[in-house]
Amino acid sequence: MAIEFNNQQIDTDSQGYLLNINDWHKDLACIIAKEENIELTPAHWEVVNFVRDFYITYKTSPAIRALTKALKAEYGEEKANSRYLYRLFPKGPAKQATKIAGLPKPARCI
Amino acid sequence: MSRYALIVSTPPFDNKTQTALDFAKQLLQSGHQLLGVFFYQDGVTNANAFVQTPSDETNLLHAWQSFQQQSDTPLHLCISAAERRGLTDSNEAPLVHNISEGFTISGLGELVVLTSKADKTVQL
Amino acid sequence: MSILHIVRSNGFNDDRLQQCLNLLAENDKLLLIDDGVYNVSHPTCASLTQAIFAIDSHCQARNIVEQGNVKQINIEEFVNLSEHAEKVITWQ
Amino acid sequence: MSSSQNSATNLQEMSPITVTRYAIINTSAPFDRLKGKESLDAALILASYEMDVSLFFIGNGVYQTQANQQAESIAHKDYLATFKALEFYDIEDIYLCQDSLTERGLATDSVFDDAQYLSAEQIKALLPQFDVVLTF
Repeated sequence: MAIEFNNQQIDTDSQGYLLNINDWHKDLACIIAKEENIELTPAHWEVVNFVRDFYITYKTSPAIRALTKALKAEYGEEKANSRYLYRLFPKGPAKQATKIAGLPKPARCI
Repeated sequence: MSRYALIVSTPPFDNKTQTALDFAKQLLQSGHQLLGVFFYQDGVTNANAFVQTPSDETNLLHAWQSFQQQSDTPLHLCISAAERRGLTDSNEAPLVHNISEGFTISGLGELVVLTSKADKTVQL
Repeated sequence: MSILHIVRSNGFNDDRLQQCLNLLAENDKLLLIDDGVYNVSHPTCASLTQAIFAIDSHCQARNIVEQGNVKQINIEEFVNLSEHAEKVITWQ
Repeated sequence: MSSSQNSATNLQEMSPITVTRYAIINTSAPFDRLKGKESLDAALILASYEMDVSLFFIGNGVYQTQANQQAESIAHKDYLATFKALEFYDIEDIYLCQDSLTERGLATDSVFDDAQYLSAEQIKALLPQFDVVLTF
């Protein structure tokens, strides 16, 4: 599977996650988000960038509880709850935010 | 009577797995409750339907399956550990569903549930 | 209450036995199963004061004969040991 | 059972389960099959379900704790980088066996900022307080 971007074929897995995190680009994120029926607002970007930075630092995508805890330290209480995150990413922040951030598909059992 | 959780981490071609099965059977014979067996690490390969055992050797897959049928004990499989070892519940080419009947596709969350509910957790 | 420690590998092969012995408390029990039954003649086991058990069928399979300080038990007694232990740690 | 109960939101709806105290004992070097990685996966999930998780590194397990390892140079996923994220999972009790470090000629310079260095005797004394002890 692949996404067409800047006249290039960007490889993805069968569910649309990028195979190489270095292929990621902000404009590519918008294309992936569109496929997910998400219009990226600044609130989305906060989470997407955060998840991507988290992965690059810790080599793992944060589970929701770790994500809310880490977000709390950065952005405060009101943005650090799963209700807020699910409003932004209805199919689950772990699934959708990581996909838009160009990260690998999280392990199925997580 | 105690409630047990059993974690199996060894493959079907390791005799240690027979020990785990013997222990599971004895638990029930001794009147204990086995909440479930959780297959993790190399233990997930016990569910591989494509494993072929010579007919004059113990077939642990069949042994687990008949244990499951007779006792109704859930046999949970950590799907993430399973997928990386060639097991799949997908039929999307080139994959072929090869997780045997009798095993339940689960995640590590099930390990949490089993071990926190059990009075005793045994890793074999 | 005590902890039941299970060792299932040969102490001449890896250090699981040693790790277990390092953390074996005075009232704990040691159970040797699978290749762990070879440890009945391991020098570190000879001097232990704790109760040591080995699964009989696992010994028979390997022609391990009865040793002074090791009691051979069957799987049913293994289950009983686990039930009466506060918890079970397997040094896998 | 521990009385510590976190108010953080649950990942998914699940039947109420009591907080159980887990010790996860790592006894294997970092690239020994997937033991270290799959142990860490289990620890993270237990913590995500608000269980009380303590990590121990003894024997060859202490090799996992050493700083400046470069797993990528042997094309191995650098799962050790995830240790730095444990605080976000509320895994705070991390114990390294000083005897094992000394035996292997390793410094007490680990990837953890606030691991506790204990003798085997001290670790032995801690074990009774856990409900479940898993080894990897």
